[in-house]
Amino acid sequence: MIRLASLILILIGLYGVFSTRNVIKILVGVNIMELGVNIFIISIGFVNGGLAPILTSGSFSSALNFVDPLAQAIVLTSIVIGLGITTLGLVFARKIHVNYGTYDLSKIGGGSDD
Amino acid sequence: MNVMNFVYGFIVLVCVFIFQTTLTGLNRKVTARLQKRYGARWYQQFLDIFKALRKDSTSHGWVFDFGVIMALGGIMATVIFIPVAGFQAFPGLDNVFVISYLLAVGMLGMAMSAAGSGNPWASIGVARALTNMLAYDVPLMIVIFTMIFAFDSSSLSEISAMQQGMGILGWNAIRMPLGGIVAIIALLGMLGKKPFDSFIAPAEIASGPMVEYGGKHLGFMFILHEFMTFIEVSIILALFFGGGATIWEYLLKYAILYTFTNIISGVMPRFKIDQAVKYFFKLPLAMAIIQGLVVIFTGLGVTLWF
Amino acid sequence: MINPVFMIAIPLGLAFISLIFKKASKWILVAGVTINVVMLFLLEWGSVAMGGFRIPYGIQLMLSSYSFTGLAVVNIMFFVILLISFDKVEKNSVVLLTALAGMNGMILTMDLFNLFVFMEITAISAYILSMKGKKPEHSFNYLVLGSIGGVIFLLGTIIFYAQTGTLNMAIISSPVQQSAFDFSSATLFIPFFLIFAGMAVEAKLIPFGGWVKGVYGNADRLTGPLFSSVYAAAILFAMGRVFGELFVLNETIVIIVVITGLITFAFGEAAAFRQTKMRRILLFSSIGQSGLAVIMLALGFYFPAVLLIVNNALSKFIMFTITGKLQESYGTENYKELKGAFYKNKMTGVAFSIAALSMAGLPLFFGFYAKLNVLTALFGGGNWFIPAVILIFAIVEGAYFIRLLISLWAPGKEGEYADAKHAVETRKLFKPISVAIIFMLSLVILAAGLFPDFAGKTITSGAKAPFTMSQLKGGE
Amino acid sequence: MNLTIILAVTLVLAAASFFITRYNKMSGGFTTVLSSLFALVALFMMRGSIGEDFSIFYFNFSITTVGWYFSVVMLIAYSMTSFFNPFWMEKMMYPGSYNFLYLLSMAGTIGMFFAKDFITLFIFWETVVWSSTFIIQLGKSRKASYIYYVVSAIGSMGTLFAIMLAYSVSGTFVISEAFAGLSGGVAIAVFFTFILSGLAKIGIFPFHVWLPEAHGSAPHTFSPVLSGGLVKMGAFIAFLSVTAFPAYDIFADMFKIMGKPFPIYFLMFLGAISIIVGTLMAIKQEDAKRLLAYSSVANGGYILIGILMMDQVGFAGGMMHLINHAVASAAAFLAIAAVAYRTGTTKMSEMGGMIHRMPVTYLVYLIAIISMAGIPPMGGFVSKWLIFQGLAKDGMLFLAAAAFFGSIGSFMYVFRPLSAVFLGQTFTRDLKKKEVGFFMMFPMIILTLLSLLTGVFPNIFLRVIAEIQTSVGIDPITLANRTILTSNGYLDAFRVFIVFGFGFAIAFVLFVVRRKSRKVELMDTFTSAEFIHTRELLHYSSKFYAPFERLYDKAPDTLTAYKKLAVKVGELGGMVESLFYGHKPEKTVFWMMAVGIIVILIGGVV
Repeated sequence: MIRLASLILILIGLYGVFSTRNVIKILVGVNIMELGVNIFIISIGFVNGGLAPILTSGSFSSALNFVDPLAQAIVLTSIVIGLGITTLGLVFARKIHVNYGTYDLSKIGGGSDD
Repeated sequence: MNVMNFVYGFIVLVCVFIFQTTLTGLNRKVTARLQKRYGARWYQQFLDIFKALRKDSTSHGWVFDFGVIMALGGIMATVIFIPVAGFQAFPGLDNVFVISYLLAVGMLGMAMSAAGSGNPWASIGVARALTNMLAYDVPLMIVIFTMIFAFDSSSLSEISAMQQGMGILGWNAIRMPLGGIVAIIALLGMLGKKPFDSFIAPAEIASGPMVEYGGKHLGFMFILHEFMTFIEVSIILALFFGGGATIWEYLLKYAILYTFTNIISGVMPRFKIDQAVKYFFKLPLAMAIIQGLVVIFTGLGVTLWF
Repeated sequence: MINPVFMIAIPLGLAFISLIFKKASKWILVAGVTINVVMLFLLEWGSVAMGGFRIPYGIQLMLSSYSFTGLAVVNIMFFVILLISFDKVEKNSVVLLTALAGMNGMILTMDLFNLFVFMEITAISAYILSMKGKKPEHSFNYLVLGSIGGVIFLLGTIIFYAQTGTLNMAIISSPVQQSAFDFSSATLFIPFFLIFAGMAVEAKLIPFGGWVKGVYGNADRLTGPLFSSVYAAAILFAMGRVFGELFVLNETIVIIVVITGLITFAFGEAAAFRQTKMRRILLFSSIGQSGLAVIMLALGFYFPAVLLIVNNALSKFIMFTITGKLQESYGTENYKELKGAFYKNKMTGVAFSIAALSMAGLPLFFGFYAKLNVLTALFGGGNWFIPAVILIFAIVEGAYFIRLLISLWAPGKEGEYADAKHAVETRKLFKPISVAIIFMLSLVILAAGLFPDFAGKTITSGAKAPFTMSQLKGGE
Repeated sequence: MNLTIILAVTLVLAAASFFITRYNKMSGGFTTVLSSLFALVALFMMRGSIGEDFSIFYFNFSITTVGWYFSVVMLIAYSMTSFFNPFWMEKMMYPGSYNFLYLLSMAGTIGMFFAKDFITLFIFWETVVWSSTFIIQLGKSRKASYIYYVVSAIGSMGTLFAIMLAYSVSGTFVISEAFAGLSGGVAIAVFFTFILSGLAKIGIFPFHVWLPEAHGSAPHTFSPVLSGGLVKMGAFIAFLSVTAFPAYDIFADMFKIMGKPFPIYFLMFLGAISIIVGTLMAIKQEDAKRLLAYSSVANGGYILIGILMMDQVGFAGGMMHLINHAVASAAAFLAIAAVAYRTGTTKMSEMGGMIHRMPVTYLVYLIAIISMAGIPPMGGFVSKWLIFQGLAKDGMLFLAAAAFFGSIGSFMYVFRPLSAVFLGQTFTRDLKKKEVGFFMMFPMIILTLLSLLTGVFPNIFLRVIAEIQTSVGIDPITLANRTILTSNGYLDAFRVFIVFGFGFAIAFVLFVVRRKSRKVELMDTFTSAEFIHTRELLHYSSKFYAPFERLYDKAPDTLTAYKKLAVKVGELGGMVESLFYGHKPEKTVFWMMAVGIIVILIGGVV
């Protein structure tokens, strides 16, 4: 269920990039995609009723009860990368606005240099 | 090859000149009669030639002279190769390709000399003559090609010998009737007779290539023309009408064929040069190709009467 | 012997240091790249496990003949580009160091997620460098497409992880794992496709690399060669690894990759054919070349693919550098307005010509050897259709390069002899030392074409497969 | 003399000529003369070492009679033309590179003819292609060089395809073994793609488009090489396609037309078409070099037909025509170059009466065209005669019709430059022009003598050809003393020459004994009583065959088809650009989604 939801989020993000021409909105779309993927990663590692893979005082029945720590590590990295990209994207958006006075991609370019 | 060959060759040249010039003179009479005139005397052609040779002439530079010599030399060499009733001054050199291409030396020389005169009429005449040559030669060569294929020989004397001994049915003109018709039409073109005489066309382009000639140059041109006529008629005679077993048969057939072309030409109007090309590349070319295909694929005409 | 991880760590560390010493950052960059180039020949070969984990659990780096070739191309070309275009570095030395670290990582790593991280590092540096083109909308386009590619790649990686339980590419292809899992199944095909699509964005494959025209088309003397020779080489080497370890397991994905590559090659060459701007010609040619390399990698023909990548790296470096300089001096890159530009810059012109002829695959140059190997491999695989397409578009490729060369060499009115008086005014292009370096590199192309056996041995003695299981075991 | 030494010396001198030219342009040109003459002499002496095999680096060579024959022909063209090089250095934009590439391409041709395996052959072949491309661009047209390259590339890519396809079957590149084991569709594919480069180089329709452009626009000192030499490289490929690729054996069971397997007949038919196209187009050219280029197209057709016949007579004719055309065409181009050296133009309408200024050049041109048109007593006649006899033996009517058309049509076009450039009124501008110097005259005279030699003593050359025929396993042409014997006729060229001389002598004597004629100016002609003072106006040279040209002036141009094809490729590129590239991410995102959906759908099925 949660995986389906995350896939839908990815598709929504993709649709956002596809359908809008506003630079900021496109970035939002990209972010939604990243969010979807992050949720998907978490859902992979998640074990229902599982324990955190750290020293715990509770009952230690099986290693299978652990939540996959790798997925969480991956998500952390992924979030950081996503943050970096969003920041850079916003810088570019700002540059676009400085250069062309608009955030709308359809209003710029289109010349022979396109 | 020894001295006698050259002596024979020289004798052939002299005889051919006398015979053909006489025949031309007679044919001038024939043409005149066709046109309800009396016409000149039979030896008038000789008089014309010798008169021209005696007169003063002008030259337009060395190529003008050189071309004339080259033309006459080439044509005379070709005449020597022509087998007359089985007689050849140089036996074995009567290959049809050699003859038809050696003839071209003479034509090239003539064209060169004419263009060397610097007269535009001459150049136009040469251009027309060469175009005309392309027109008649392709159908004719196809028929000749067919014949070489059929008889497996390209020797004029051998091909004419093969036609002898069966009377008129042995002639290639009868065995390959389409080819025969093409040959007659092409002969008109070769001889520059009407309707294919636009390259001479005296009234149009002031006699074309001949426009600047006078005196001995003109005399040479006359002689050249007699020789050329002999070569062209002889080729057709040898290939399509069986040549001649004896010299008298040969000369008789020759005279008839030549007079026949003259008579046709006497009643014809003149084609423009592009019309001539169009004409030759339609019916005669088609007939030549059909004749060729028939002979190559069915053997009809090669073995039918054997 | 030096641990290959330093190939990544040293530039990355120096990048942080140069953040602190901003004034010296340029020199730190030079130092970093130089160290890397020197280190290249002292590396310890084989597999390296990171952080004390055993191989399947930790990140694994692998230095095989294949990845060594990749490292050599990337680092040496990076060094040469810096030599020629050092004045163009400006404030980007941190970015360049990061990029170098990322690319080295991409080539070395055996871990899918690690590959993703290095790809993103490289990509982010590329986004920033692309801003040197002063066209933010193209950079933005690149950024969006790049991050979507990254997301797709990550998604594929994770699905793959969920299915097989590991991110190490080498482990997957071990016989034990193969018997445990049906790799030809359609379920595995979907993550494979996602991984491929994610990488295809960076590898400029049509239709995934829609950003290329804007970014390459506005690249300057530094970024142009960097993108087209170094970045392209890095991503292709990484792709080769992914293909060789994973995609060989699934026939469907191979077919899809080959079709994409073929379309990329044909379309790229056709698009290059109609260009008049030199950078556009080169960029579409790069696209075509990368399509060709991807075909060869996907079909498992590593040696020809490596030859193609190396040839492309050398030639495109020369051509993009000279084009960038022409653009700087004359303010135009339309070859019709640059008639006879090589008239007084003959050495530069000869280098450009050698590079172009090599790209066109003409004999005596290295490109011919690459083309010959490509064809031998493809025909050896019993395929005649792909070579036919390749050869047909090789005509197109040759045509536009020759047209370009003719225009740059021989000015003149039609109907008159080529004459210098119709040439554009003479302007000095490179400093003598730069000319010498470029010319030397073109001589390398020539020499490698004249003595291909030697060149082939040097490039990859055992590059037929990325590495073998026994190599992996040895590194354990 | 070892081939290694020849190649090494040529390459060293090539490099040397480049540097020498930097200091003294003339000496750079003389270096090419030296080098090509050395190569010619050295190669000529290699006749003794036929049959040797050896390798240089990874190049494998094998000295064969046919390679020897071809390379001697090639080097005749190269070495004779090189005499012109020193005098044209001033006109070249890159004289050093010209000399270097001239010798590089020469080395390429030598290596190519002696190649033992196809990789060696192909490397040398392509080297010649690109080096000559860079030479052609120095001439009058940049476009010509581009067209030359593209057409050549079409050919060489085809050949490369064939070589590799054959390699994948037979596992070897060695020329004599590479095609073993081919059959059926693969054999046909290999055959047709292999011969593509040959067709492209000879200039067979529809690949003839480069000849008029390249021959017509190349530097005047390179056109003779192109037409006399490089075109013959294609004949070598054609030769290989019937010998190394034993087309007659592999296609033996296939459908036959006139006794020839249909793939071969098809190619011969293409040869026939190029004869017709070349002839018709040559007739209407206004530029002497373009005209000669189209004549090369037509003559290439003869060579191809001859070689593909692969029999006793026609094959010998084709091989003989190779040297005849090389010599004649090189001489004709050199004569035109000599005229251009003095007048600065090759346009026929801008010249006239050069015979009075340059009589030797005129004679050279005259003899060259007599040979080219196949008129005795020059070499061209012998080879055309052999081809005709061969065609007649097999009864190949349509090919013969084309051959006759081309042969007679050639009278028309070769006469045009003769008349327009050399005959008629000298233009006022050219009245003070002089004959070229001895150094330029020398190669032209040598070539003229060669033309005569091939025509009068053809058996010298036919003996070599007979050797080639034996080496490829067909009956050698029957030669007896001075006579050439075929099953349907024989030719004694020497006697024909003697009789021609006899006739000429009689005519000459007749002419001399008559009264000397008065010399008049060329303006002093019959002009229907009009006064024409302008020399230029009285010279009839342009649109010479206007009535004939009108018959086919609407015929489509092959080059247009190529241009259209190029436009189509460009349009494909434009489509790619507009479909996939832009500054908005949406385009690519759309394609990603589309491809994703398609792939997942297909992937699910597969």
